[in-house]
Amino acid sequence: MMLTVLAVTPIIGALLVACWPGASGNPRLVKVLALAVSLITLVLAIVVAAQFDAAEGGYQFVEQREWIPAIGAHYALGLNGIGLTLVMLTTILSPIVILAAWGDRLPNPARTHTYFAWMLALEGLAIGVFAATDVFLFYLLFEATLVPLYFLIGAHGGVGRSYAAVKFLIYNLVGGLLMLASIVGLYALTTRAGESSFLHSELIGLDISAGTEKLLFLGFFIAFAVKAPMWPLHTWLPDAAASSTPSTAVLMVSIVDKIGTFAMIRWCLEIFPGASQWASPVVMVLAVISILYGALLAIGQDDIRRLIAFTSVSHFGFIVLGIFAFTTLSTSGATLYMFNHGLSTAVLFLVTGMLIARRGSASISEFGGVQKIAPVLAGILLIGGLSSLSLPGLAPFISEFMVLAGTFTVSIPLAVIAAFGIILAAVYILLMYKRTMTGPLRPGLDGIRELDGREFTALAPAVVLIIALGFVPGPLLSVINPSVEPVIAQVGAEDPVPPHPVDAASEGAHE
Amino acid sequence: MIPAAQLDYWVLSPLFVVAGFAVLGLILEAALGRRYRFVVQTIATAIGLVAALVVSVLVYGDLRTPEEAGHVARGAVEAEGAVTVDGPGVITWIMLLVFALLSLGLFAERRFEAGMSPFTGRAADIPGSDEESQAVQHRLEHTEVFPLMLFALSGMMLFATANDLITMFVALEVLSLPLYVLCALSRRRRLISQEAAMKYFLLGAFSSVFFLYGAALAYGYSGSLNLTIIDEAVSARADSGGLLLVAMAMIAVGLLFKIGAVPFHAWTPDVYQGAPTPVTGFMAAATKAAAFIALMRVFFVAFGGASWDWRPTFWVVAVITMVFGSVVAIAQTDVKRMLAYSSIAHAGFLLVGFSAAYVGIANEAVLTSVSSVLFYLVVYGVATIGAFAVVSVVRDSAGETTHLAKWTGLGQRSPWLAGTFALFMLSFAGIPLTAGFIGKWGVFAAAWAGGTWPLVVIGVLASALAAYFYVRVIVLMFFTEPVGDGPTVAAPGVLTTVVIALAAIVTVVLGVLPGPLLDIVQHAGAFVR
Amino acid sequence: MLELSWLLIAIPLAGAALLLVWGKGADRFGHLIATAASAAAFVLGLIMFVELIGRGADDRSVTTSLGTWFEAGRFHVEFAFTFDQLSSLFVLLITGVGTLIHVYSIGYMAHDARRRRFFAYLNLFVAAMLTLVLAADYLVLFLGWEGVGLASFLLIGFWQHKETAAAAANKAFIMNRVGDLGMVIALMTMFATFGTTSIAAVNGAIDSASGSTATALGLLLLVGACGKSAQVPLQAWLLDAMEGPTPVSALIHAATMVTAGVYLVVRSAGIYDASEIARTVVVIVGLVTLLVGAWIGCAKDDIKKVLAGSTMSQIGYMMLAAGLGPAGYAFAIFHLLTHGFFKANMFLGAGSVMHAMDDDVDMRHYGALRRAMPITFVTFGLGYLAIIGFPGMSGFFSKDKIIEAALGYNTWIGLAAMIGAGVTAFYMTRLMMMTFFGEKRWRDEVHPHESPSVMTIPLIVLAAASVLGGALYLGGWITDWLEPIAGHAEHPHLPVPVIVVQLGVMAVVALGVAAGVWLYRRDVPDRAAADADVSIVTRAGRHEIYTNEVNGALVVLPVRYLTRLLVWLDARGIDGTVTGTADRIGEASQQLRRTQTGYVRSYALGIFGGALLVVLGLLAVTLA
Amino acid sequence: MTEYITLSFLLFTIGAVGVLVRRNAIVVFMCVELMLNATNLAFVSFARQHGNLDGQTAAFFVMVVAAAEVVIGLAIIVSIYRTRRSTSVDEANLLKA
Repeated sequence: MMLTVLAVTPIIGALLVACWPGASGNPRLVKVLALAVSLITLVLAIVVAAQFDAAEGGYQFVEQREWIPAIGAHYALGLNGIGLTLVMLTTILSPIVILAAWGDRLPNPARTHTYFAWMLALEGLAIGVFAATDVFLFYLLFEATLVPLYFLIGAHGGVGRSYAAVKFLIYNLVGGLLMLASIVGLYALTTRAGESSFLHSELIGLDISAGTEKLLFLGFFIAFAVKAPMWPLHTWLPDAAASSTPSTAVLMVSIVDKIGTFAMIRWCLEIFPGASQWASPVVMVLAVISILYGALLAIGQDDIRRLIAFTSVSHFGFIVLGIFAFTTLSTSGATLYMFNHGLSTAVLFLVTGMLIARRGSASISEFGGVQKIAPVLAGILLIGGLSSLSLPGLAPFISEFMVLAGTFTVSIPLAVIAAFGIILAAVYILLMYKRTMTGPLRPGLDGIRELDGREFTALAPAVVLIIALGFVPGPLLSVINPSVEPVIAQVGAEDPVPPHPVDAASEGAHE
Repeated sequence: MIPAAQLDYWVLSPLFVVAGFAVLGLILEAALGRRYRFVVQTIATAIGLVAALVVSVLVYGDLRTPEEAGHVARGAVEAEGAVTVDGPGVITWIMLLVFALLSLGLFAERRFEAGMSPFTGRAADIPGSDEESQAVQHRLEHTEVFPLMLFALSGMMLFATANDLITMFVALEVLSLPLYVLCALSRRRRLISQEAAMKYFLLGAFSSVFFLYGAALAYGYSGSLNLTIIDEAVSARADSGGLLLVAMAMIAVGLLFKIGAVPFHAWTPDVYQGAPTPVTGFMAAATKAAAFIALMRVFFVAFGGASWDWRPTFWVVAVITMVFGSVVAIAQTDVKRMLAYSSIAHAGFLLVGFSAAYVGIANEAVLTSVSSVLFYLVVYGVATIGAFAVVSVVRDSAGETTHLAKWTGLGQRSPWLAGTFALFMLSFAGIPLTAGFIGKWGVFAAAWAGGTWPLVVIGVLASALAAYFYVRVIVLMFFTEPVGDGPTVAAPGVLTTVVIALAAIVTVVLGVLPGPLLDIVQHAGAFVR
Repeated sequence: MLELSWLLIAIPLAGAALLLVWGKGADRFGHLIATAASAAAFVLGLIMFVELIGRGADDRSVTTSLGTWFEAGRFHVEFAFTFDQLSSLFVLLITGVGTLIHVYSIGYMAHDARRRRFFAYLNLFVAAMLTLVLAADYLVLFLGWEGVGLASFLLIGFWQHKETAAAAANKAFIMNRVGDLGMVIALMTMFATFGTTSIAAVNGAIDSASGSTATALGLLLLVGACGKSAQVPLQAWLLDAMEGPTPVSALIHAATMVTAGVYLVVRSAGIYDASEIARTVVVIVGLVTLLVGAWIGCAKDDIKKVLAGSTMSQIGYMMLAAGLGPAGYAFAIFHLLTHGFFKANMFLGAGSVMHAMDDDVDMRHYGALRRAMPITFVTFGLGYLAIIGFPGMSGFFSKDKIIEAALGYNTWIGLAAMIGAGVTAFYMTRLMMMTFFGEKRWRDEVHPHESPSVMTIPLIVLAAASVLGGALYLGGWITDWLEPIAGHAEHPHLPVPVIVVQLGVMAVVALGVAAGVWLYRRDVPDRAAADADVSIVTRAGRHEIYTNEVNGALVVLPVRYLTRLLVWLDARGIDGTVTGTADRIGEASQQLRRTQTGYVRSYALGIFGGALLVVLGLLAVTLA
Repeated sequence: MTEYITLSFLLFTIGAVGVLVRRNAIVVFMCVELMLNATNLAFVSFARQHGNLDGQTAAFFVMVVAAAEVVIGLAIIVSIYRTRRSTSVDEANLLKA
């Protein structure tokens, strides 16, 4: 019941915000209402997290009841550590995003209420996606998330928004529909095997002929690769990011795109272990390409938002690499990476969004020397940037190192090539910072204000989390690890044993 | 000395009720004064439909499972083998009656035309002549539309359950002829209305002859027009049976024409655009349903034994239809035409479910071709009527404004109307949590189970293509600022509002909780032979 | 008490956090807090050091863990610190010199609006540097490693409004990243081979692994070291780094951070002992850098760049020593410490000079400053004597030992190192002559004056240290002290007796000094000769032997063009395919809708043709 | 026997071709009627072949239906003629694309 409540709360909130009498006339009220709802959801999520038994692992808060008996679809929810991590990410980011969105200048201010309503709706659906343990239900919610995001981009975005929105929708729909084909296939399989069912638990046991398994796997994987997004299926992201509001961009990149990588673990690896093994070499190569490609393109961008979008392509490359390396270290790292990347990208998108709003332009070349008049803004941008280039002491470093180190034990060349990403990361972040923040103040920028109280309040929690998790990731990992180990086992991979292991005892001893 | 036919009047009663009320309508037409006709006709028709609906439901309850049937099935061959009253058939009746009731709401809507029906006052007048304007002054109305609708409906119901090719042909004509007339009766844009009627008539007649010739050949091959007997002949055949093949082809042509499959689709856009919008809605939903069930009945019952001969051809037709419909719809600038092409695309998706010819597992209720198609027809029909209802509301001084350019910014002006239309579009596109998704899911599932997964893959890609133009409409309505004064939305009358609301509700409910309906269509079982 | 090593880090870290979070409110006294923090750390370090001396030689290594940093699967990192002979020396150097430089900065940055932030960064640096040297795990070391990198980035670019400063900061960070790549791969290799990255464990178990692993690790770590310590080929950033405020140059780019590479090598003694190849490469790198640095030092007119070149060169010495293995580790550290004293001293002196000269750094505008600013002159002079290795001065012992060891290792390398000493003497003399002797060349509006005592006192202290630093070697104390870590160093057997070597070195140095005095005895023009009419050697020196140009040609440009190419490809190629497909479909749609001619007869034709096709289709299927 | 079938087939084809080539709506419609009669011929001759009456009855049904069709058809064509003063099917193409 807990999870249903958690997922439904924001959706009810969305309806409230949308239909509240006089909402359209009173943006202030809408904003407060939306923030309140998201905070309530956060509290609920914290309650869930508190009750979650990390050590035990497995699925908890399980709910399951018949939904469409005719086709064996269940309304089944449950959280394992991985799911919990992403639910927390969602519920933590939503209030931040909503608070940050208070200042957004919308193309049609009269429809502010729909803007926030869609955000809340998206939050609810995302929670549902992360909690769904029935692939049919998962698919429904997975596709349903497109609708709010589509309206957020298309109706409330900036220049070229309807093009971006349509591109986003069709791109993801094509992927999603291929997945639909695979699900239909699963249905046919389970029906032939007797009782038709979409339950995660049932599907795990399903024995599929290798050929079919590969087909079905591809259907799923392509959908998630579009969502993630992976090279070469990434081109919708920069456009979408560039023509949506910062908050929308965060919801899209930090939360919705995570569904792709999350689902790779939950559905690809666990249901199609054989096919995953079969595909992993190719996938890992693609991931490495994404890492370098995204980084290089980020260097070449002039639009800040496109730049951040491409950095995300690079980071998602790391995540996918970690997932398909099939080691506890790398996969746990990838999961942690999802969380950290969510935070750092949120900071980057939001703070640059505030900067862009001040200047009325997103072009790097239009900025310069801002640091002089808005040091706090610059400082937060720098922290966000440093976390994005995974500086030790900030959260993303740990996850990135885990991914790389885990991959290294499986494939040295890939890990080494991927590691070059850390140099490129420094380049794209620092160049952006230098061009926008340092040097003499560019004419026309004198009007730029320092962050105001609201903006700072919105950003501070994320920044604090990034730093805190850089030193004490323990709590998260203790939740993630127990849930990752079974996945690796299910794939039938096991962590390579170091040739010359050092037993813990001799550690700290001197030669 | 011919013995009198043995008829089980009870199970056939829905047919009689509808036909009877149609005749009654004619009598009323003659008997009543003009002032009362419209109202009385409306009420009479409504009563007739509701009565038929109730009876049908009861009949469905009384259907019993035949002994020998290896598959889930219910019902029996009635009326000396002329009609089969079985699960799918009766469900189709109910479906058609529901569609008719919804359409009736649009037929009887008098709000838009200054208190007059959406049909021309006097069909005989030359468009633009002063007779016509007089007709308007005298507030003339063609109340015959109601009996006509009922006749068409009776034809459809018979069409869906006919178990004998000649009965089927008669039914085909009975459903077509009234529609030809109805198409010509638009109050506005008389010219294109008449043109549509003529095209529909000529092509309809043309194609029905093909059907008939096919029937003749089938008769020539098997010595009977009765589907059951033809089936025996087909199953027992030794030779490749060239005659049989041609017969099947010809019959297929007649039926594919009715469901608007490529390359027999050409009439659809013109007729859909030209016909009065309420008629379009009724046609699009009901004709397709009746024709599709008839198609399946003929090919599953009569030619089931030869299914491996006809399936590949239907695969090709299905693919062409899906792709053609989706692609051409992209370039459309008129809402009604776009919906016409979309209906072509949907015919394609339905054909995917059909051409897999998946009969399910012995004595188990699973999604077979029949049940999935039934479900699809319901959700498609409801959404279609709803969509056309919305079209009939978006008007300016010159009547309905069907040009897409006029729809820009509808979302700002009247969010609720635009919202429901968007909902229908999403349902057509098969976005989850709308009924359309479950519908698509069903036919694809049946197709995969029937072993034609490549069709499924092509199908999903085609629906992505289709999604594009549905989405385009949403973009126009919501994301584009209105050009000039934009569309003026007439405040919809009670009837239309109810219709739209019902359609929307059904679309959402069947999207979230399709369980019950799926259950019903699954237990409707296979055709009885 | 020794378990408190974490506190050493915590104090300055808290200072930094406090200053940054407190904000403007702390502008007035922020610098005092920071200085206090640094000083407190020094005192604590001193106490701990004393306690360490008090202990027996065998238990002078205390590792304390704050708990697990992170773990997954087989991987496990302890957030642990080791306080032992080596790290303790560094702690003292960092906090000691650090504190002095804090004090100095109070005066130097007095008029800078953003002084509070400057001190916050300084504290941050101290904390990070301490983490680096105290870390018990390579990953924690890496944390400090990047931390100092960050601090250096922030401080080089402290005057961000100067394009050059920002650019230099980026250059430093990015070039260091190249080194970090080496580090990261090394870390991964350790994990893959030993399942741990604990320094002690890895160095302990290295012998069990194959020699190639050791070599790989050695070289990878060396890459990291080159980045941090500005060793060839990753040296190019150091001279630009002089854009930072002078105290920064003194603390980070002379005394402490840049020597981290040497620390890393010595700390990884186990690995390097296990790989002859790795050590040899270290020696070569050291030697090359030693000479290149000296070369550059001779050619520059910018006082800070001369010192920077000299720093490179001196670190080259340390690397060289470190590459010699047990024979050299101790001396590397010894020279590192003394260099820390005298180089910091001279940088601060240079800062004091610039202070007097309105931040003019061109030595050609100096001259005859010895009268204008006596204290600076004397302290700087002492530093000068120390670096050229004037007998009795700290530099004399430390450098001499290295040269001896080098000779013991290989005569030619030894000789090269000697020559380096000579060149050092030359360019330092040149610096002295141009700055403090000769006639005044500064413009009349500048009025050189001695710096305030808050700046001169640190100078005096450091000068004293530069003179007395050699005391560390009394009775070979430092070698014995470090033996548990560096291993036992048996005396090098030289081709000639030690005294001869020492005399040789002295002779070379004297030669260098003489040359310097002779060449610059008379007035130098206050404008440098154009590149065209100086020797190729000088020109190369001025252009830092063209390494920037090389990097530009080999790395920067290719990447830039690759990026442009990819951007183009992404738009045209990948996205082009997508949008192209969409356009194709659109066109197809336009084409196909033409089939809807509006003529009934063509529709009928369609039906008729369709019928034929269906017939043929069915026949084909069956009869085929 | 087969001659009749052949004849009906020929008639059917002629009718079809007529529909395709003739412009006048009336004529087009007559061609359809011709096809219907071709079908009747087929029915009747098959009935003869199989020796049962189904085909014959079918023929009667067809005639009735054809008659009804004529009524509707003519009505529509006439109304079009009245508005356009022409029965050419090619002139009615407002609806296209």
